[in-house]
Amino acid sequence: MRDKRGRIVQRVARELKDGDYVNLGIGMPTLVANHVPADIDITLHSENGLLGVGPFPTDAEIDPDLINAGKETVTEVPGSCYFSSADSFAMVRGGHIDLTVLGALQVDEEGNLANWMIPGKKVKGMGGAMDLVAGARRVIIAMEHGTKEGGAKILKRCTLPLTGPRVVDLIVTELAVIEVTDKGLVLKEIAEDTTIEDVKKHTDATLIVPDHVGRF
Amino acid sequence: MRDKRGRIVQRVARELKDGDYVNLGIGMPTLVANHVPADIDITLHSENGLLGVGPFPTDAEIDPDLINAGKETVTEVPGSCYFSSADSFAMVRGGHIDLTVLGALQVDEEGNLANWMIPGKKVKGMGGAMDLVAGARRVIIAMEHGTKEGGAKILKRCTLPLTGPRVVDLIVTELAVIEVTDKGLVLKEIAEDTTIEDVKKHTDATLIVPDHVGRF
Amino acid sequence: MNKVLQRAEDAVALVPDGATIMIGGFGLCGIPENLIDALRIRGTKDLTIISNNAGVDDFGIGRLLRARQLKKMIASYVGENKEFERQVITGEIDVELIPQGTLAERIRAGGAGIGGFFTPTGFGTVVAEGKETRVIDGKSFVFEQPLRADFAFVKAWRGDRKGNLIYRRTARNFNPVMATAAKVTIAEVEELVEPGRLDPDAIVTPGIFVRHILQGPSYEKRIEKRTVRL
Amino acid sequence: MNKVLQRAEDAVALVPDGATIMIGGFGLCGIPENLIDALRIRGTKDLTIISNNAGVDDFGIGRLLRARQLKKMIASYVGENKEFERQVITGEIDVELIPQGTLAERIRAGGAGIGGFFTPTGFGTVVAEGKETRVIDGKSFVFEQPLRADFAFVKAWRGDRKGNLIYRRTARNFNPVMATAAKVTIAEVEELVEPGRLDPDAIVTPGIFVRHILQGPSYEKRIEKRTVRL
Repeated sequence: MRDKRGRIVQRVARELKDGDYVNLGIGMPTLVANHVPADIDITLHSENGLLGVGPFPTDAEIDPDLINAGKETVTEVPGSCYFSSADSFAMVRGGHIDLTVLGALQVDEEGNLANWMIPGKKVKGMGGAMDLVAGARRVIIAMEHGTKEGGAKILKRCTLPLTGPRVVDLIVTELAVIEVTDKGLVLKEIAEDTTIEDVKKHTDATLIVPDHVGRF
Repeated sequence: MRDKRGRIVQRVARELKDGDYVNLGIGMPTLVANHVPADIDITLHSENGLLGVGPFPTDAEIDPDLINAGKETVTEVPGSCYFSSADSFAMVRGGHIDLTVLGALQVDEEGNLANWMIPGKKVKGMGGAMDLVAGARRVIIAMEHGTKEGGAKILKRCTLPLTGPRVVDLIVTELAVIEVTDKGLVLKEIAEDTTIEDVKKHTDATLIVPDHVGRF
Repeated sequence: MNKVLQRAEDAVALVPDGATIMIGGFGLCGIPENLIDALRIRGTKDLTIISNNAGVDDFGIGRLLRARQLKKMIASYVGENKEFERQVITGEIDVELIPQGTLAERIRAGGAGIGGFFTPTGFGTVVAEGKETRVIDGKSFVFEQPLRADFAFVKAWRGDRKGNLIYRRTARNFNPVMATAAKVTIAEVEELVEPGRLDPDAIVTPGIFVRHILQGPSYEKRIEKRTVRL
Repeated sequence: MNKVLQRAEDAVALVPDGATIMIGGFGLCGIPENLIDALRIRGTKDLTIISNNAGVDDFGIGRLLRARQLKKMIASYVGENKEFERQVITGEIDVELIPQGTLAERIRAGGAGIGGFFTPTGFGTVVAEGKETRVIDGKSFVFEQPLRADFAFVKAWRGDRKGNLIYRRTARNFNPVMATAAKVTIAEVEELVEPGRLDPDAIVTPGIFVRHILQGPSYEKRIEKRTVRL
């Protein structure tokens, strides 16, 4: 099996459309930027106040005044612009971001998302996650299908505190691509080296399996 | 008797304090700018998006992109800046303007102000007047004491539609300087060529006359 | 993704009869002259226009009024236009007057995804009639709703192909906030440049808000009140 | 009216024990280093700090934490600071976590005279607990209140003697909005210039919001996560 994360972010990258304004969450979602199809042009938003995030800098290019929302040093692309946190989240909340890709602890049949805290563990804060899921036009979850301990992350109902209710549009894991619909979770595609049964086995939520399920 | 308007705006100018950010309404209030005491520095706000309004331009300086809220061509002073209407009124509403000077149709004992419409006459709109009276820290009314027809403008109770309730702090006319207090209208000063009785005669509102009434 | 249109005619061809359009400008300063004129030539009807003012009789929105293309005008001050007055009196046009700061803030709320807000402006006046009011920390406020439109026509000084805009002097006014609050924002600029040419720290309207951009062929920039000193 | 202060010490001398201070910055980027350090040296106590993050253990707000100068922290994310965690667990410090966009918008409302607003952020989560909610046009919103402070410490790139500020790259972040929402805003800049030297169309924070301004003697600009490509 290929590297799980590589497979996930490559599949997510195929959801990008020419002209999209995209916010990539911290961690695995950030890697989606490395797989943007060559024939399309997207603009990356960083909620700390930048539209037009470029690749990481070379040593010579490092600028302490230029970081992304993960606090990593980055560069800007030509035609980028900067704005305040208030303007940045006005942009997010106002529905101007076409797509955000985020990680998750749990997602459920209603599209509820939990990705900011585990009760009993230390509370770090939600940062901009609640704003992004409430505001972005489309929310894609990029995550490994199960927990490190082998448990399910795609549940009938989230048990952790929510980041937002009914906010997820699509879930991409190393095993499957699952769409959140009014009727429930629809299995759109499975990985080339797995089976529908295998995906179901690793999923607590009920999956609706249409006649045609694609492969990726 | 000196020119009424000149007397009014000169007296209003004495209310300015060093460092004040001031919005001058259209018409007579604009003339206050010509009488700023030499030893103080104030900054003029124009609600269409300029802090640092300068004098009218010379013919050579005229710039169609540079006007005041009265739509007159103006200039900028060094250290001025421009901003959007949304940011401009955030500034006004947020209490950042120290002082606004406005004209009035009627003012009353509670400090209610009517200066934007006369029922039955054509309705032009309130522009920024309602925002200014609701937001500026101090509202001074600069107006002639009575109507052209000889009627009173300082009333027990406004009869015209209000621009704002309990918003006026000080009224300056060619006859008197009147402070609006919780107890009512207090006569602070009278013009050098009038009497308290004369002011009372031209005022429908009850005036509280303290032991000492100044002259201007 | 190409945002650049060659002509204002191409832009206004997107606007159907009955559309709601925000139009930037304060008086005649900073108005999208070319888009307004193209709209007049095309003859699009039954428009609802949201703009701080209504132009003068023979320039700006006044030209659309004279051609009877408006159904409704939402503005803060409309005093400079006789044809407008006539159409209000005869009932040909609806008018809604909103305090200038509330107009700007309602548009900002529309663009920023705010469901509504409490403002002190207009409390105790006709503006508050029929609206929810609330006392917060001893001060009285009126509830106001967000305002959005199908289209926004904005005018900037310089823009790039990605839709980033900068404005000049008080020609900025309502343009940046309107750019955020429409389904389709169309910007006209005096100079269209390549991405990277504008200082990224000085851009006022990020390109994300602009769907189409065009360079206006010419600008009259008419002055409403020419006031000079000697 | 002279807004210029010579030293950060003069600025922090204005701040009494128990004050509420907004501090600009995102992570360690764009923080008012000199004002924070002067505050630490002065030893002002029982502070409530409103800032997106809490610094790291030995830089930024982390230094105030280590010196036990904070009573309460209002932030959106505080994950990078072990001393902060320890003080939360022992109850030495109160913490209030707010979604980043709601934090920014509450501060904006504080500066803009808005009495409160409805946001979709946090609806259906713990953030909405105990708050008014409302369905507007079929969408659910939470009511949020404005946020103000006694002081705002902001960091800009360049500023003039009138208090006008411009920022550099993502060091802008919370600085402009915080500058609007405090009784007394103190700005530190890398370069202080004469009025007229900054492009008036490019100024981000108008001087009206800034009571005092000073040029910081030096900036470390520590990098939190140095990430490079080969």
